[in-house]
Amino acid sequence: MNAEIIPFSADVADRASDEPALVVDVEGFEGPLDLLLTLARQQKVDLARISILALADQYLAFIEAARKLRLELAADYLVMAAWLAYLKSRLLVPDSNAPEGQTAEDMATALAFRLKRLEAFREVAQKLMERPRLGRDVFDRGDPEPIAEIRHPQYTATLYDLLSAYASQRSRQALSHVRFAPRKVWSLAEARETIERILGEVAETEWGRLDEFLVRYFVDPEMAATVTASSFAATLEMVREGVMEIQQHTAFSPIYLRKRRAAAGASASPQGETTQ
Amino acid sequence: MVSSAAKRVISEDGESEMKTNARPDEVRILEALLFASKEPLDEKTLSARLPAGFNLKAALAALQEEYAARGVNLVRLGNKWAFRTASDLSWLLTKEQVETRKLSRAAIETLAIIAYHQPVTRAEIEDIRGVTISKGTIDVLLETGWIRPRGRRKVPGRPLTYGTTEEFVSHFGLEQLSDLPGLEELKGAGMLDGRLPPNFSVPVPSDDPALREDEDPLEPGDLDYGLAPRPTSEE
Amino acid sequence: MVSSAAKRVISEDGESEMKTNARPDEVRILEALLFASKEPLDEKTLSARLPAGFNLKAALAALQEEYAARGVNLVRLGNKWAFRTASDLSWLLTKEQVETRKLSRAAIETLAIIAYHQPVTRAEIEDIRGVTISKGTIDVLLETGWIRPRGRRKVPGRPLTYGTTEEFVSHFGLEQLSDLPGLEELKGAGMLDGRLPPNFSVPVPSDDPALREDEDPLEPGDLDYGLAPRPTSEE
Repeated sequence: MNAEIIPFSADVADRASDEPALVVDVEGFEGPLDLLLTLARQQKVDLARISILALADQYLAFIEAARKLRLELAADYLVMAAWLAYLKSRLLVPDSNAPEGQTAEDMATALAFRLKRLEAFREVAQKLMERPRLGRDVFDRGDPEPIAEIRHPQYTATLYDLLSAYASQRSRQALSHVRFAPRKVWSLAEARETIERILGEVAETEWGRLDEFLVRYFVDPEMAATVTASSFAATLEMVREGVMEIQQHTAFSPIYLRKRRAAAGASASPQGETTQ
Repeated sequence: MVSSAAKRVISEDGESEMKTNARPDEVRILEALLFASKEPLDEKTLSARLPAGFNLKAALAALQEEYAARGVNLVRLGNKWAFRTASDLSWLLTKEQVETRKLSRAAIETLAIIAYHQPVTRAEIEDIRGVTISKGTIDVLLETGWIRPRGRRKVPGRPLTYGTTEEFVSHFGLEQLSDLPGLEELKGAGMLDGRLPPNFSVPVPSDDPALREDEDPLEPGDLDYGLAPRPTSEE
Repeated sequence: MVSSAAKRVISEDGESEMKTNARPDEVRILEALLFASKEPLDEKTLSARLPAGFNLKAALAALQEEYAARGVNLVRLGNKWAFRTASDLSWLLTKEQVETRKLSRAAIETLAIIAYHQPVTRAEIEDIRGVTISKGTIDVLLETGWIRPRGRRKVPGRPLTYGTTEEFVSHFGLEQLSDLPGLEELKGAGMLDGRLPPNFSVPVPSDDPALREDEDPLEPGDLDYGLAPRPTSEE
């Protein structure tokens, strides 16, 4: 809608000359009741004693003026116009034969009440907005001091949690020991480490019997085979490296070993207790 | 009145010491709590930090009186308490003013009708204003935090009822809702009983969250509607 | 100086009234400015916002003295001024909150070993569990209050020995520690595997605080380690 302004001539005669002419911007009204209230104020009388008939006339004249200017009017305004026209006709021509019910006077009183009520709420709305307001007239603490939260952890665990945790880890650990405790294999590395230690214990030139050195490792009969195999393999490796010498006279006869002499090129023959 | 005996002060390391100080420590605590907070505090929150048996109401009254002449006043807002700058000093504090969205005339009127006539339905607001309320008006008011949907009226269609919040009371500096300006005149002129059957007593606005006889509680999901509160049933 | 005329006070109903009070206006103004400011204010800023001729230093001094005995003090922070909670009341600005936490699997397993095998060192726990224990696990258990360092084992490195506390017994609803179920009961409850090796045993737990033969008492300072209990000597 255009911002057209309609001078509202119907009212001009009643107004003091120094007052500005009532300008009616249809868009500025908050509905027909608001428009009626604005018009009513022009009567400059208490709303309780207002002439509803005169008010209806003013309203209808306004609507007529707006129509002439081809202003679009919301349906609300037209409904009110129709209702006021009806009210006006009933006020002017009372129907004495009408059945009991709402009289034209009741209707007029109801309208006056609504206008009065709207005005009353407008007044208190104004008063409310004029109160000293927070952030406009009064202020709260600008720099509030925050409340620090200190968290106290409270741990929870049930006896069941505790017992099942105990039992399950003890079982787990016990069963894993059962599975892995007996070592059934003597590794090459273990064999070599042992032989090196044995060699360190014997005198330089002495030949020694391998099975005698290892006797303490044969206590567990299950270990005999793996100990023999690994230690023999380890000795061969050490001979190849030139760390020691080894001899065996016949198959399955005892194996002798001794440290290799550092400088001497020739190897001495085994000691007397061995048989050539 | 607050006990005037020497007060036990709990010092930072938790030990007690006697302090000779004319000002009772309970009052100092009350002062500190209310001063530190931006939000109004209710009496329950305050009591939690004070010794059992402490006469909180008397202390608040005394503190309020003590601060009445100062630049900062202790004010009661509904059932909460807060320090606020004295309203006559607003001219000094322009820098602190917060930009507030200017409310439309429709929003201001709607707010006033909700405040003075609560609990009130949208249809009742429309009846008073003689015009339908645009969806945006209620949205804007909900956004201010000053109004809230509070229940459903026990009438066909079960429309939402609206009322004001604690923020409303705090923003407009009301000690209680019955301090709304002009309320008495409005009530006396019968402006608040327009729609009610004649045998009903004149209703007084109340933000008491307790539902009235003709209100049902909100249902789950109603508060989601809160921001778009035009239940079709209300039309 | 600000006009000393009687002030216009906007009372609650929005009307004006004359108020006569002995309190100088300067102090009220300063009070309100400092209260409402979002940050501490320096004297230059304060002066700029106050009427010309205002005796700022005098007003600040007066206000500071006036608030000295209160729960809120006017304090100088560098060259700025602000209201702050009195330092002896700073405990008011904390809110203690209990937060429930569940113990981790590792923590509860460690706790169980300590309960049954106490007094026990960290290395011994690791030996029983077959896994190393992180420092945090012992820390958390010390935080629960359910375990305590109780002595030092008489072995090289003199590691701490741990045992359970009375809180442990009461938390788990035991009358005494020896009420913890033994081997047969654990088997009966189906918690222990039936295929355990024959030498498997479950100790009869005891939290007798008396030191064992292989324990030395804690040394001064050991309990300070309590909350960060990995003395390097234990490694």
